[in-house]
Amino acid sequence: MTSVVDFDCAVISQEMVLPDVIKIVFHSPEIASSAKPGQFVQVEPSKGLFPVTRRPVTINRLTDDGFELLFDVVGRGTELMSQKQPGDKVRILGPLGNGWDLTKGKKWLLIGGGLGAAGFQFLKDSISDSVLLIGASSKDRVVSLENSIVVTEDGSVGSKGLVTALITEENLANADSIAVCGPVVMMEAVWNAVPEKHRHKLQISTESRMGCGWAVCDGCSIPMSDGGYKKCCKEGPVFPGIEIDWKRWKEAGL
Amino acid sequence: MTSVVDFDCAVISQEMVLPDVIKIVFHSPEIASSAKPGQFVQVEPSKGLFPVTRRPVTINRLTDDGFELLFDVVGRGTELMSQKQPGDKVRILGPLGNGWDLTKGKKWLLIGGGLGAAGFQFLKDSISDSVLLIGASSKDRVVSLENSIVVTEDGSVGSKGLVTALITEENLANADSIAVCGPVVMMEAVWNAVPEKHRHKLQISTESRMGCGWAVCDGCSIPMSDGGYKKCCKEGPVFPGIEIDWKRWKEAGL
Amino acid sequence: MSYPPSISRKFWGLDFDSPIMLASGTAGFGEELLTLDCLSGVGVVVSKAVSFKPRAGNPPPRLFETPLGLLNSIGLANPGVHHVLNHILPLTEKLPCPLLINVAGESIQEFSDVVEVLEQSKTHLGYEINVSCPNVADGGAAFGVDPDVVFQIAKGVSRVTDRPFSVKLTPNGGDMVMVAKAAVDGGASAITVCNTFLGMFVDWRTGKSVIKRKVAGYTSPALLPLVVARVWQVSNAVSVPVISSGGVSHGEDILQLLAAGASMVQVGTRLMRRPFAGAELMDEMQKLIGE
Amino acid sequence: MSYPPSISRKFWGLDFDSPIMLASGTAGFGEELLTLDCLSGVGVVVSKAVSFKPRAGNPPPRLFETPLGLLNSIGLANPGVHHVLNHILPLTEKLPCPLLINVAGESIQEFSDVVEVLEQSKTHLGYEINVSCPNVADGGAAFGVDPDVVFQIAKGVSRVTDRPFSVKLTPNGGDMVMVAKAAVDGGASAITVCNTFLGMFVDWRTGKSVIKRKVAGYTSPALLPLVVARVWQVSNAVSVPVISSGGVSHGEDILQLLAAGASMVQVGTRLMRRPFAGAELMDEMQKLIGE
Ligand SMILES: Cc1cc2nc3c(=O)[nH]c(=O)nc-3n(C[C@H](O)[C@H](O)[C@H](O)COP(=O)(O)OP(=O)(O)OC[C@H]3O[C@@H](n4cnc5c(N)ncnc54)[C@H](O)[C@@H]3O)c2cc1C
Ligand SMILES: Cc1cc2nc3c(=O)[nH]c(=O)nc-3n(C[C@H](O)[C@H](O)[C@H](O)COP(=O)(O)OP(=O)(O)OC[C@H]3O[C@@H](n4cnc5c(N)ncnc54)[C@H](O)[C@@H]3O)c2cc1C
Ligand SMILES: Cc1cc2nc3c(=O)[nH]c(=O)nc-3n(C[C@H](O)[C@H](O)[C@H](O)COP(=O)(O)O)c2cc1C
Ligand SMILES: Cc1cc2nc3c(=O)[nH]c(=O)nc-3n(C[C@H](O)[C@H](O)[C@H](O)COP(=O)(O)O)c2cc1C
Ligand code: FES
Ligand code: FES
Repeated sequence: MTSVVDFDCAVISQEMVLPDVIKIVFHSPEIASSAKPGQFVQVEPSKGLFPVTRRPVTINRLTDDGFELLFDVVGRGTELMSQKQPGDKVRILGPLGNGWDLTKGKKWLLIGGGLGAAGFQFLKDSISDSVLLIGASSKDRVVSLENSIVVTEDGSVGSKGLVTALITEENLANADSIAVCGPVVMMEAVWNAVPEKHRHKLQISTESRMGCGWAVCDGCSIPMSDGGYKKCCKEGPVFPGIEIDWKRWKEAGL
Repeated sequence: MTSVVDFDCAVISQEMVLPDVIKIVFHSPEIASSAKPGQFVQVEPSKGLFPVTRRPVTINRLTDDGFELLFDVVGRGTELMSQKQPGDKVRILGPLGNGWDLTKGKKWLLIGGGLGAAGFQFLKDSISDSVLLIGASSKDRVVSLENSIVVTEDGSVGSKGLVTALITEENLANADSIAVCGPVVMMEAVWNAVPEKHRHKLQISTESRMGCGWAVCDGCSIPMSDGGYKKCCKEGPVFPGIEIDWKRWKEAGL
Repeated sequence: MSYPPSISRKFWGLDFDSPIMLASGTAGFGEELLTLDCLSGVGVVVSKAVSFKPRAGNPPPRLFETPLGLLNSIGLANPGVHHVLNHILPLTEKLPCPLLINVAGESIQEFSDVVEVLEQSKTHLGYEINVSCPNVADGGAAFGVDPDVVFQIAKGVSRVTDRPFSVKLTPNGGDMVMVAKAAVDGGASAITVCNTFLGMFVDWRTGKSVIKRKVAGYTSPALLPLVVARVWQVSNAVSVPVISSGGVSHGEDILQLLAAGASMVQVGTRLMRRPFAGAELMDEMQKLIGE
Repeated sequence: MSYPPSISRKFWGLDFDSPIMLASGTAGFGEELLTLDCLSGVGVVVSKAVSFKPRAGNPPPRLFETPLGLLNSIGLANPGVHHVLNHILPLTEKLPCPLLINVAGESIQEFSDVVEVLEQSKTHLGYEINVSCPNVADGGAAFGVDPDVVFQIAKGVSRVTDRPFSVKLTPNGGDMVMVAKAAVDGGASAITVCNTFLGMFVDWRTGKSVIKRKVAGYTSPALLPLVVARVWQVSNAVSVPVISSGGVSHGEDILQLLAAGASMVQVGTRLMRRPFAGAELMDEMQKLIGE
């Protein structure tokens, strides 16, 4: 955590890569030099008083002197963020949280749902051996990553179906680690689709409503299978799948 | 009051006529066709939630198809108003209040303090015989009106001094009506400078913090010499000077 | 109750196309709105407060706008009940919607005295008993925090009128749920939740409050969640309808208050800015519900 | 008092360069800020609430941002007093400023039980007794509305510690001035005005509150005038210092609260957005005062 910084980062480029999906590249050598795959930043959507909290976004990829974010415009905060133009300065705190645990073996299976797959580029850049599966509702929700196997619910790109259909005993058995990132329902479907014996390999990138993002408010708790909670912003966002209490997490209705 | 309208009026032109003094011309045949000198409008400074009330501004002058406002940028509301550009639509309610009482004789003495003199153009256009005295701190606060006698405190335009120095028994005696518009302290100085026997001729354009501007909230009360209050927005903004309780009004500290 | 809530309401046995009430003190007696022709979309007008004797009200400034809201210190300015009866109520006969008269008092007795006088008029539907004004020294909110006093006031009013009445509570102390129950026990036909929150603005350069009475009533769109919570608490505790008051600036806010348990929803500060708020808010609601 | 107020303060006999306290529940135990290195400009850190036994806290979502503010329903999540004593307080030894420990309890007795255990630590200056949490079923704000209960809690704490302590009041019912006086009678060395206002957000499409416990604590920059009024009222009524809590988002807000009677000023929600709020707010104040 000692490398966390809070800086006004300049927007280098901004573009709409898919309908209502914005990619912004920021200048920040500080964050670029310390971020690890799976970490996130806290973005201040406006200089005014509202919204009163920041918005958490995963670091999608590093650039030479900064980093890239990719996000869905779903509400007021992301709407304001989507209006940033090159040259604008945006207050960003990061890198925050833990990332993917890279110590759990070298063969990876990556399973992404929709935009959740975007951050896998950063992870792939850090590991040598990976298989990448992407599921999405339609081509409007697929971020293109190298060497990926894509399915869409409407068949508009890749084969038609759900990403769980791509999960086979073979690719589960081949993997030392399985990274999952996507909407909660999709991640739960993956969890259910993975047989008990492989579940210890699952690493889940969780989401929660965040207040601070830097572990002081206790607002971002993810229900754990021991009955307690852990902080998404500090002990997460990546958790071993077996630690998560899926039922209580789903009840949160994020 | 039946001719009051609430419309989105288009900005026709906008310019800074003096330092931090903005002149805006709006399109509004409805207001132009019914406004009388001394009336005001309620301007909505922003389309957002804040500020929560409108800002009252005197109708400075009519144009063929609209009207002109002239205002000081003193706070948040007027700051937002100063940013309007030609073509922008601004929600405006008006015309509001009473105006100068034109039935009180035909010879007028007009005494204006700083920007308060601006609206006298509209009054002068409606009467045939008038003498106009303008006092201001410096030339940065003098609006140029035809046939006016100007004094400034620093002597940067006209002679050096206060407007009260221009008030003579002669011009008081010559006038049937005396219209005063300016900052409260200046109007009080005029009141004090006018001998008792002429005070019944004084018409004072008052100011108050306004809530609604259309007589429903009772927020804009001006203390009256009978101990009660009258509404600046409805029974005013112009009041006979003898009706005003100057002491209590000054205590309001507007 | 079904969701989304219906915009048209049954309230006190009457059918209303609109849940919107114009809040006391922000709509005069409705007569100004009549000339401005902006009562479309309005279900009920609540008059400004009426006391027995005329009240001049507080010294100016009576209003001060803070960065995110409005302080008011009107002080129940009104010409007294007899003037209202003889000179103002006749003007309200032409109102296209029912009128509630907001009643203030400096003593427990004064409330029923005012109502008794007003009973001579036929033009109004009922009353809103204001035991919660934050801007006066006598009575006002001091009554509204005490269940016993509120019970007595409601009881007194019940004795002198058969018209329905709502009791308007204060959020500035006391237990709103207990006070609401006391009002209902005393005969209240509805509870208004609630009057303005106590607020203040001090000039740090001088240490002085901008308002002569120091504290004032504060309204802001940002207070909506406070009102939603209190409406939900009170409407779950009493059998009579709850009228919400506070925080509305958009049609969606009204839908939220209805969903939280309000039967009717008052609009105050927003109306001061937007004389045609009734029609505008109805329009916004219809668009949302029609989605 | 002279105006403008001085930024440096004498509080509880100590000299502070900054009036800023980091509010309970928004700064952890200060140890996160230590690693982030953002305690510059901070006078005092108030820890999150500590109860006797560990508390898991409320089910998520614990936060919901409304258009103009933030609802929180943390529910006093904490690892219990023994864990705090043995594993967290040692980490706070390096804090560059004093620490107050916020204490919660489900019974009158629990407050002094928690304090008694904490007395074994040398690292903290004193306590903030939280009789006002809006987010728990037992104790919490139910205590804070009752002067007798607050007196007993304060009395109990006085018995087990010689350190100074503040009692943090609720704005959601009761008579704050009377409760403050009761706390002082019981031995409180300061009064914190106040905990969060009860708020709620209902999804009108479903009728459901977004928060599982329905009502929650609401914070917003727009609540500043409510806090100013209550600070002014309480500081005029008691002899001990008043610590304000709520509504600060700019240095000017702090100056206003000091001018209204606060001795120290807490910052909560703003800190969550701005980890370096202490230094930023100090900077803003210095610029205004230096004007
Ligand atoms: C660790 C972390 C990493 C994230 N990374 C990304 C990312 O890389 N790209 C991306 O598009 N989004 C990401 N999100 C989600 C993103 O933070 C939310 O979409 C955003 O906060 C919504 O803000 P808003 O003001 O636009 O929406 P709001 O108006 O606040 O809400 C709109 C909708 O978004 C949902 N929502 C609000 N806050 C959150 C939240 N914190 N988490 C999940 N859903 C939320 C609400 O339920 C609501 O339905 C991440 C969230 C977390 C916690
Ligand atoms: C009937 C009427 C007609 C007016 N006509 C004009 C005009 O033609 N030109 C012009 O420049 N100004 C006029 N004013 C004053 C103008 O309304 C205020 O300057 C304006 O409302 C300030 O808004 P703000 O948000 O910029 O300032 P704020 O941030 O609200 O306040 C800044 C300063 O302005 C003062 N102020 C705020 N509101 C008022 C008010 N209603 N009246 C007087 N002072 C106030 C405050 O005391 C404060 O010192 C008129 C006022 C009234 C009541
Ligand atoms: C200028 C003003 C005057 C008010 N006068 C009264 C009054 O006389 N009687 C009363 O019960 N409430 C009065 N109120 C409170 C309003 O009726 C209403 O409860 C409050 O403004 C909250 O609603 P809002 O947020 O929509 O403004 C007044 C409010 C304002 C702003
Ligand atoms: C996320 C969150 C957690 C809080 N937890 C506590 C707590 O444990 N104990 C307490 O006394 N107050 C708690 N509070 C209240 C704050 O200490 C503070 O009084 C309140 O947030 C008002 O200040 P603000 O407007 O600066 O946020 C909490 C507030 C928030 C937002
Ligand atoms: S978001 Fe505040 S603790 Fe995680
Ligand atoms: S401003 Fe509302 S009555 Fe005059």
